[in-house]
Amino acid sequence: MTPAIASQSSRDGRIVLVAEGVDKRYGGTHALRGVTIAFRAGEIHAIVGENGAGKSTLTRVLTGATGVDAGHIQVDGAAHELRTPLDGQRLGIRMVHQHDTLVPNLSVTENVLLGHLPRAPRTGWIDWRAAHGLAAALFGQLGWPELDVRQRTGALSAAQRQIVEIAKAISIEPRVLILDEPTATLAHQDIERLFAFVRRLRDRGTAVIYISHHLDEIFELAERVTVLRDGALVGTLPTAQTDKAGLIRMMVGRAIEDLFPQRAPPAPGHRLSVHGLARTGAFADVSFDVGAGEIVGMYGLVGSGRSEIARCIFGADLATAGTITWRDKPFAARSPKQALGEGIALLTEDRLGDGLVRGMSIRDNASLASMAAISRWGVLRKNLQRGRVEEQVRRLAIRPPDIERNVAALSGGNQQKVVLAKWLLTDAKLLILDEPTRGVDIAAKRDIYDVIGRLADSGIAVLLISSDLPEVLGMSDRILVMREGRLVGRFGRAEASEERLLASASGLH
Amino acid sequence: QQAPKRDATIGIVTLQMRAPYFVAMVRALEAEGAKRGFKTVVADGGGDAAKVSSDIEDLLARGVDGLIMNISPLESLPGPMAAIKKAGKPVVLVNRKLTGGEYDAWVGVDNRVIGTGVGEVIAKHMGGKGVLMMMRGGPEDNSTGNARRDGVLSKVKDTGIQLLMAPEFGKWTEDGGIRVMEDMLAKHKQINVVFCENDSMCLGAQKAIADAKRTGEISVVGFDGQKSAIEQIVMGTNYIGSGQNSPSVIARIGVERMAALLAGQKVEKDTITPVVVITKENAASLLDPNSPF
Amino acid sequence: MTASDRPAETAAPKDSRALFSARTLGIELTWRELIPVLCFFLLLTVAATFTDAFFTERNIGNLLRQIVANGLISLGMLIVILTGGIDLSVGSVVALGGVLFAGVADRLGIPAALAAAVTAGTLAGLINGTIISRFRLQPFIVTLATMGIIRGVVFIYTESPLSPRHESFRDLGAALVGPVSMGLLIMLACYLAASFFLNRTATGRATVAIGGNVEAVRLAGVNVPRTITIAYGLSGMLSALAGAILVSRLGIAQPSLGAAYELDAIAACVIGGAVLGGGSGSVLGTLFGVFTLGIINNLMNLLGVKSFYQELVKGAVIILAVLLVARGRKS
Amino acid sequence: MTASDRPAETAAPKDSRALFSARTLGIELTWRELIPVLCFFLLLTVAATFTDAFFTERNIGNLLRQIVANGLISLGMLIVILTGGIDLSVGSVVALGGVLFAGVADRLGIPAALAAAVTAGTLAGLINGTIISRFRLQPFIVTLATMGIIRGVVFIYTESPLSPRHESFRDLGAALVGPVSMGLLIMLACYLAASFFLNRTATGRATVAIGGNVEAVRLAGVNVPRTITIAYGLSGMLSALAGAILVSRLGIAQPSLGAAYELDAIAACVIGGAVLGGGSGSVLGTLFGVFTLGIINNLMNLLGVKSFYQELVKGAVIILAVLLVARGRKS
Ligand SMILES: Nc1ncnc2c1ncn2[C@@H]1O[C@H](COP(=O)(O)OP(=O)(O)OP(=O)(O)O)[C@@H](O)[C@H]1O
Ligand SMILES: Nc1ncnc2c1ncn2[C@@H]1O[C@H](COP(=O)(O)OP(=O)(O)OP(=O)(O)O)[C@@H](O)[C@H]1O
Ligand SMILES: [Mg+2]
Ligand SMILES: [Mg+2]
Repeated sequence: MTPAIASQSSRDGRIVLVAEGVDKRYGGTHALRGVTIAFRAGEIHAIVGENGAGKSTLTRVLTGATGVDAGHIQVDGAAHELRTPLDGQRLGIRMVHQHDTLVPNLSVTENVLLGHLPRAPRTGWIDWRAAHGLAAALFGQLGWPELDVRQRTGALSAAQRQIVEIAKAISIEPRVLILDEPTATLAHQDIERLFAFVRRLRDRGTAVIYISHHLDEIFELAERVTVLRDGALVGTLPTAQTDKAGLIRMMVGRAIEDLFPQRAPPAPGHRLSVHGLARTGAFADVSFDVGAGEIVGMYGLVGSGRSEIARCIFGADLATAGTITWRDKPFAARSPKQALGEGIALLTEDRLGDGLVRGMSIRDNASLASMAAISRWGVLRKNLQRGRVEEQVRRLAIRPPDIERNVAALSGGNQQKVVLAKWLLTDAKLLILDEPTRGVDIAAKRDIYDVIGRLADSGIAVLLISSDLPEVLGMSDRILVMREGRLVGRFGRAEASEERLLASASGLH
Repeated sequence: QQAPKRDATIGIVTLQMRAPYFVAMVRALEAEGAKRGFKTVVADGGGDAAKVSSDIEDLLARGVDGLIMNISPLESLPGPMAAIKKAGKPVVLVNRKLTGGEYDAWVGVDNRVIGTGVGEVIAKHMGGKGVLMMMRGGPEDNSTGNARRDGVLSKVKDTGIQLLMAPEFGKWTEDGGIRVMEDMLAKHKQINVVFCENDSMCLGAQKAIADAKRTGEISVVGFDGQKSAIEQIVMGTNYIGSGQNSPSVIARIGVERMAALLAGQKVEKDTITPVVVITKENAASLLDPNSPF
Repeated sequence: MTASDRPAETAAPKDSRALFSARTLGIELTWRELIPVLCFFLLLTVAATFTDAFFTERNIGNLLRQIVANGLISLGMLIVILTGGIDLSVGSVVALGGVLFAGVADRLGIPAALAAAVTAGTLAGLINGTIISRFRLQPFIVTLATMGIIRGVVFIYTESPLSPRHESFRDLGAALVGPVSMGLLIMLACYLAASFFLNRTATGRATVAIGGNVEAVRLAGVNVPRTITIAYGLSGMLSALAGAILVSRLGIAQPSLGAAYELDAIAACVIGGAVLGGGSGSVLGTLFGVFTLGIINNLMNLLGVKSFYQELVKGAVIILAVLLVARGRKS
Repeated sequence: MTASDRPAETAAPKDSRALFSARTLGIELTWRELIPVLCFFLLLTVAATFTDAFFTERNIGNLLRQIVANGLISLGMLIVILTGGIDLSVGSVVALGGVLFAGVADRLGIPAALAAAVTAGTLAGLINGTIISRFRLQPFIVTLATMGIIRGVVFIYTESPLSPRHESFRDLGAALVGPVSMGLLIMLACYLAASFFLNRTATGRATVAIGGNVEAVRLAGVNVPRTITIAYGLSGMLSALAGAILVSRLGIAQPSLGAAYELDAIAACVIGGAVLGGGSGSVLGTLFGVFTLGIINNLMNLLGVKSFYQELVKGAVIILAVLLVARGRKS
């Protein structure tokens, strides 16, 4: 219950947590193959690997969320059998999950202190005043003092929810803190704040396990890095002794050059024109064009309103002002169905929330948005469907390549690829991609960039919304920058640079 | 009290409006009431004793001049009856008498006595041998059904007739009757007569027997004198009898009693309608094609 | 039963499991479907051991006729449950279909009567679906309300039982086609059709997907309100059909028919592996749920279990069944 | 109710409004609670306009007595709904409580009878909760099964109605304390206690949280099975208490008492803004849902709405009410 800052232990480098010879199978999938790895107090230890390499599975094993088939976990030199996440927590192993674990109908305070809300000493009743104070202090130490702890968690943005997750994990001083892709939904400045906090935690002696597909972050933050491939440990080494190319070679087994494809110049054709578009409370006065064969990047900090614009064009939400012209005709979609009918597709950013139907197969999920095209008189043509889905599975290297597999059993990155496959199968003429490579590994990213590039070359208009700066810079013909619901910058490919985009997005011209 | 008020309002409380018998009773009471110039308000208890109690309170609050209640198979209702007494309104019970007796008048059949009559018909038909199956309506606390069954039993006990009790309740409906009968037919090779605690179940049982092609060997006997049942008896099918529990007869006397009570007259407390056992001999004369029941 | 047990012999092996299933998963699904089947055979064995009367032609014939109504209602309920909904109004729609079938039969003949019943039931279902999907209200409360409304309408249509004199009135429910009843054949045809609908049509797949993640389905360009409305329409249609068959079998249409039928239908779906709230459930599983419930009732009568112990035993068997299904799912 | 309306700090952010609420929202919650209140006053106004008999002391007294049973059952149902569950066995538990209260009263006196009833009800609820939470079965099917089982037990206890002769047997339901009935006071006390439980105790907060995201609660180290079991235990306790009060009011304990009571209880919760599946619902809202339903019934009797139209009107009013609540929630 004591806030994280309270104790001040030193960085002694002692080994606190060891996974020894850990083996884990899910049915036919060998998710971990005899992995042995040690984590030290006061050290940030990164884990990298391709999608499905077993990173999340390893964290699940370390926290007790899943049992092991072979091998064991040692905490402070003693072997422990972790059966439930609670077992891990009691030993001080806390985790920030890749997905949301918040209770939407409760306040931030309650989510953070869930299970150990402060009670009034005599009565034993919950002391709400103390609780709010405690939570506020926690966010102060985290570096987010502005967050209102009395808000309902369900009303928070994805970024804010991520911060609450972190606050929850550290509400009890952790001995080991595991962060599974914590920056996927965070903006640039927020990442900086998070890093500052993680370093402080490390300095006080916490062992931090950090998982990310952003290799730059690994080199900025971690002292050591472990690479997993196909569930097996490739190696652990100090970050100072390697570089990005070296890590990629370890992860993928080969070098990846030319992450971004060479592109043909855009050809004239249909285009999307947006004029003075607005939606109350989200964005206002937004005007831009996307032409056939063009990739227009849209950059901005989290919450700048990019996703909202995409949803309005797609008819998922309704704009309150402005006009849209599409293929030389005025266009105002009132539903996604209508937009799809006009050849507009939107890949949304929240794959679990509104991307995938968990419980259904890759086949069903991938063809969900194109069922009309593969059915005759309302009856699905199964062979056609299988052929089309299998082609996408190959193209995007979805693993395992079994189209009858339930998407809930896929790793995060592979789930993202299934969502992408769904939209690629719609034969849209305008493809709006909102964070298309979130959680995707570098090799797969390259495949996806390749696909997007070829689509554009074939005359499709692409609006690429991303918080990944290199991605926006590498892929876009033109770049738009959003800040606080306004379009504040337009850059050509030549004039754009990381510094200029960042400055524009954060208002530091 | 004063002279009879011609525009008096009578509250009709019915335990439920789902079963045909109850609907017929309410309609008969309304018709009899209208004949005498009474206004009537109906409250439907939905089969729930507590709702009946609320209905009574509501009708009293509404200011009705008297209550006629058909709340069979409830056995007693001390709370609400006390409330009626406290409000000083006359209450006439039809069909079901309540134990405890704070009512002003009751009109109904004696289920046990009629059951005895029905039992005689059955005993005569069977000639002291064979298997008599009995189907109950349920639930266990339904004393109307129990009285009917006891009446029948009193005449077949100590004879050579074997008794066969259906384990499941027929729930007083045709579909319940057909289901229970089907299972009984599958299990039991010999059944000669089936007695059901009401005609609805019996009509269902008759269908099941016909489907099993055992109409020739099994006769059925019901209770209530439902129109469809009397028709069967008239036609001379294997439906050989029923006990009369006529809503129209009961309603006529019931409203008569209420009118007298409103006029301040003393009335007979308990009125048992004549015992009528319906068989082929008298069925034609008892058939009223316009009856809703 | 036998014919429809192995319908997909021609299709690829992976598909044959899924023809009757509402999900196209792998192992997990097979387990879910297998366990109810096992329960079912367990029950059969118990039946055969304890009473000779069970495996007689007559009794099996009864059983196959008794399950038809619940079979049809449960099928409609399953479709609704797959969307994440529930339909409490089925019992009232059974009565609606029943009284219309009986009411129209004498005047316009059996086909017209059946058409009237099914049309009215479908309409009632479509109204349910429209209210639920357009106003985004909770299915439980909406269908609870329409349960009362439809029942009121039925009683306003007729407050006393109808018994038509049309000579072939009882054919639909009672006539035999070869060894089985017409009603059973209709029911099995509906199961085949529903399984085809859920697995092979675009609307059917959308129905299943909605229960998993409605927002994803909406964003995929599916007309969600329309899909949900169709699901409730089908439920209404099947319930009214059940009502017509039931009334035909009884030869009389009581306006009070069908009370509490929704509970048995939901129980059949859940015993068959369906999850209330959507995202899981299969046609084949539901069929076995229906058989399981039918056999429990039949068996208790054959064994002569006393009436109030019947409720007790039935409750215990239901818990046991879902426990087995749940265990099966985990493994 | 007044003193506790404004505690210094509650679960809900910056507001004293939320004492009766099970959620810790801001504005949204207030709306949800306000709309039922508005519906309620609308109904009252209609009542007052159309009939003089409504606003009489006698009628208000009746109404306040009539709502007690559904009020208590709905409160228990709300707690269960908040966990994402449902309790269909309440009607049978009402009967259980009722027959035990009547059965024990003559032999051991009223306090012992009440204790027996409440203990048995609590036990029944705890068994429900244990089965549901330990085996992770769906609440709908488990409580559907125990509904039958408990009803069976009630009939085994007594096949025929019990009417005790104890002189103060009718006090619990009928005696007046000042202007209001004892039963109403008990009910209001339970509402206060429940609201306190849900907002100020760790178990209560866990109850609310489980309906929002059970996995998160589990990860937070809360004993989820225990919390769920307690919720069902409370539901059983309150239902048995309702049964005792009801039986005391009627003066007789029928073993068939309480059939279909679960539907009215669920309807009251939903009208009051609760969402089946958990995550939303409030004590104050439920209270108003209970009043709304009570007034609908009372009013239809006062207005003399014809019986079959009553079901129709009640259904329509329920849809209207949830529509209003849903509109309110959106704005
Ligand atoms: N519940 C499950 N059932 C079956 N297979 C699973 C399950 N969870 C994970 N897997 C499989 O285990 C393997 C490892 O998955 P894991 O989630 O650990 O990958 P990851 O390294 O975290 O990938 P990503 O970067 O995409 O998040 C994958 O092949 C995945 O499909
Ligand atoms: N779930 C939510 N509930 C309430 N407000 C939200 C939610 N998500 C975003 N917002 C708010 O809506 C506005 C626009 O957010 P939007 O998601 O469009 O931004 P974005 O630039 O796409 O950022 P992100 O990377 O978070 O998607 C912001 O003010 C944000 O705070
Ligand atoms: Mg992962
Ligand atoms: Mg976004």
